[in-house]
Amino acid sequence: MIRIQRSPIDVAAVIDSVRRDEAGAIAVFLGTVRADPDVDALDYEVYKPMAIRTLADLVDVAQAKFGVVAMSIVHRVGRVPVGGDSVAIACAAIHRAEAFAACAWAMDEVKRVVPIWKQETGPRTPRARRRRSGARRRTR
Amino acid sequence: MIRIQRSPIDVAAVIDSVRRDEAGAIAVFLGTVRADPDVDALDYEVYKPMAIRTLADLVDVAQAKFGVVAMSIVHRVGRVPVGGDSVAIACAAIHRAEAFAACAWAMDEVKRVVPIWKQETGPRTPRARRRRSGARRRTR
Amino acid sequence: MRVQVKLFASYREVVGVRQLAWTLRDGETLGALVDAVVDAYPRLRGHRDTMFLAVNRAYAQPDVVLRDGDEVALLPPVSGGFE
Amino acid sequence: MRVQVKLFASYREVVGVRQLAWTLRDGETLGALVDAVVDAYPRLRGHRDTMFLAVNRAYAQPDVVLRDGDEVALLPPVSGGFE
Repeated sequence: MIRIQRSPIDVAAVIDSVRRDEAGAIAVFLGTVRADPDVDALDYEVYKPMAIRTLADLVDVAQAKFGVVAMSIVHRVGRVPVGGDSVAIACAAIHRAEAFAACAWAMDEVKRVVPIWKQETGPRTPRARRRRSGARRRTR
Repeated sequence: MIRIQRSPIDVAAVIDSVRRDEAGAIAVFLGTVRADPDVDALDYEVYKPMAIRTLADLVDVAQAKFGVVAMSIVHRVGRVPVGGDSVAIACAAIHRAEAFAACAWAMDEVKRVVPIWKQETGPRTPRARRRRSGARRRTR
Repeated sequence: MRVQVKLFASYREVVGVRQLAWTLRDGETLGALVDAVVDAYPRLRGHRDTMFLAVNRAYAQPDVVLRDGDEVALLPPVSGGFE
Repeated sequence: MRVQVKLFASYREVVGVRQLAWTLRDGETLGALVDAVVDAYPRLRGHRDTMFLAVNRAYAQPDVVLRDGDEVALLPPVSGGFE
């Protein structure tokens, strides 16, 4: 499962999507928006067709490099509030070492190559950008 | 959340139990019973009061050693069928490196110190043990 | 020939639009296109060294020769994830 | 004094019961108790070197002095998890 979506991530569905009878180990990573006095939410912008493509390539490389059995990556975009999951990666492998290694590697790669950008939104954010982000959210 | 239970593990509940506003990263590990021609299920036996105690100690050490914000461990015991989750570990930290390191370390420790033993059950298992395990399950 | 130039995040804010239609000579490279866009929008100049480039949704190097209808993207350093 | 001796997994199968009540002299150590149990159930002897010991639900070394009412456990190497 590779998905870029504005709606909240269904973590159980992401995990279930990598379950395979031959896999004994599933490693999962969730990135969540941390509380900060200056941050109410993060606004994620994406170049979606390229992001989907780089995520698919990344899963292919993980399978070749770590021998993982299945990998799913879901990235949320738009406005994600504090406490919300912005990214979920699930990785199934025969043994746990590969599952952990592939999951950590995939998260590094997501931050390195997937065309997604974030901006903080909070009480000190210029009003113009808050208004624009709000409008984007309302029309979603 | 530290739990030893016979019922299936609610993975989403385990994850939700470690969510904290200050944590930006949650690493999760699931150990599942792998398919094998000789294995229908694994039977887990536990020394429960000591297992609970060693798991609690392990969480304390993880907090001191890796600075994790919260950690939950749930181990299923009794008969776990192929595809079932036998163990779930969730670990929240401020940054992802600590979350992954603590989660992998905790799984190693579970296998090293928590008094839980498993036995395979399958078509070639001696009938006496199959009957006993079945009876145990029915009376749960 | 004509290509579309997509702009994201800070580049979009600097230029003020999400997309530019750009006309260039046959055989021109991606690098030459970027130079022309930066000349037209000098506020992009400070970003030139950290800019990633893509053609048709894949990362590309400046020496790639463009073709009519290509979708070019100017990408600020990515910052997906959460921290 | 009396202690309870709990047996798990393969040890329980070898001995045939989950728990033994054992009487021993005051001041006796965990190691002496284990020697006595292994003498009484010789099929445990082959497991002596890989046996883990616990007193009152915590791992313990053989030189620990037991007290009346202690809960002793003889633990095969653990194999929790999944693989």
